[in-house]
Amino acid sequence: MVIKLFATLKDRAGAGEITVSAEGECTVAELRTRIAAQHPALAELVARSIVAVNREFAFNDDVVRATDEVALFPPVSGGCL
Amino acid sequence: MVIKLFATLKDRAGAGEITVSAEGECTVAELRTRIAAQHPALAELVARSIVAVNREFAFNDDVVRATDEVALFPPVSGGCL
Amino acid sequence: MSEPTIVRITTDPIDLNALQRAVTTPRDGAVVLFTGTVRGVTGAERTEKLEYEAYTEMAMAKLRQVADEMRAKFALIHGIALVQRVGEMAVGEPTVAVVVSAGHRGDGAFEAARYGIDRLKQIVPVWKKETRPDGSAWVEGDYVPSRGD
Amino acid sequence: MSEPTIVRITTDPIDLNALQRAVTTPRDGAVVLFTGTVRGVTGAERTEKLEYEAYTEMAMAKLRQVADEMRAKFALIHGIALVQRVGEMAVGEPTVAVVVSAGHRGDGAFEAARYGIDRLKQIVPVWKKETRPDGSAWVEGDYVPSRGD
Repeated sequence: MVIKLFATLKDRAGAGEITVSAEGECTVAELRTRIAAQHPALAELVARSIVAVNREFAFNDDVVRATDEVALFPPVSGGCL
Repeated sequence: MVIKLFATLKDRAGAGEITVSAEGECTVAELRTRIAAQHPALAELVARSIVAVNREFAFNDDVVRATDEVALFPPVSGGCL
Repeated sequence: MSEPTIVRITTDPIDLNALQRAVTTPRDGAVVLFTGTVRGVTGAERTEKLEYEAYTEMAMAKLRQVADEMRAKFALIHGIALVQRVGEMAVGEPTVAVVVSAGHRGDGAFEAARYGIDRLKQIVPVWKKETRPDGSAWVEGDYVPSRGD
Repeated sequence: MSEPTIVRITTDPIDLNALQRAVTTPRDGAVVLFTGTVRGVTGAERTEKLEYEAYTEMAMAKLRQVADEMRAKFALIHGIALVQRVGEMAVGEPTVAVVVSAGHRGDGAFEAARYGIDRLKQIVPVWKKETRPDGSAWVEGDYVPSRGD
């Protein structure tokens, strides 16, 4: 499963996306656990980051499939100061 | 006494300003009466027009002197529709 | 720090980009711009063009007064621009602009811009002549000033 | 009559004049433009520049959602433009624009623009990296979306 990263998470991982081994499907909560285990650099941030699935905000009991577009990012800070 | 005219009043008078004979000073109310008498084309409009003296709104009991800048105009309609 | 106050009666087209730059100080993170435009369609009525005329000297003084009132009511705003265009304008063109900058979007810039256009339409001596398919006529406002305006 | 809805994530400078023209329909007499700018001074802090990054595909979808919410809440507004600039921006430059047109200034354009920028800052995935004299860091927001956002 490929996960897009933005802002602090991208900098911390040193890459715009990471791969997480996940067969079939899992919940967003399980996905967070796997990211923390497989990418220790993100472990500290992953719990308070936002997960988006197919360009919609996703929550811990939502299900993610390997074919979904998945992204991980901090609370948004765009617009203006 | 010279009186500047704007919008409907200018069109009705056919000129951007008119002269009204007034010696020394008079009130705005008296000025309205003189304008109506000396410029019949404006008689109908003068009562509900706005008088400005020295670029400030003026009211019927205010005093106007021959040296003041005096203007007569309809309620404003600028800005936008 | 300086707080720009721009008041202008002009025949030039209104340039919103230039006004935004002119009112924005280094402390500003938010700019609200209101612009009135020539409306072409009002219900069944059609407007072809508008012509604006000002009593320029008094209008400039009253624009300054509107800016002062805005600062007195909205203490956190910084830059202000009040621009009335005069002369002929076509449908869709900006006729007037009220621009306000502030540090943050919650510092009153929206409210100050709304106050500014409301007040401008009451006390700034500018009139418009509307041309419709059936002829042209001066539009009269309905605000009668009282002492203190 | 058509009601323009423009949503855009772009590296180009924001052109307020072009946005005003793009959202104004012949029925419109009022346009409100909000623009966020890079603030250089916040208390004792100095910002030198900002760099904005977007999750572009989701940001476009969320800008469309913000526009839909604005139309649902403010029934009398006509045109809408929501533009987020990304890339590097200097102090004073517009980073974002929310533009709303309506027939009259009392038809909700001010309120809709305010709602639009508030909502954009909550749900549109865009982040900024701030460069100060002592280094640069990503700025994190504080809004945590819930179901329905």
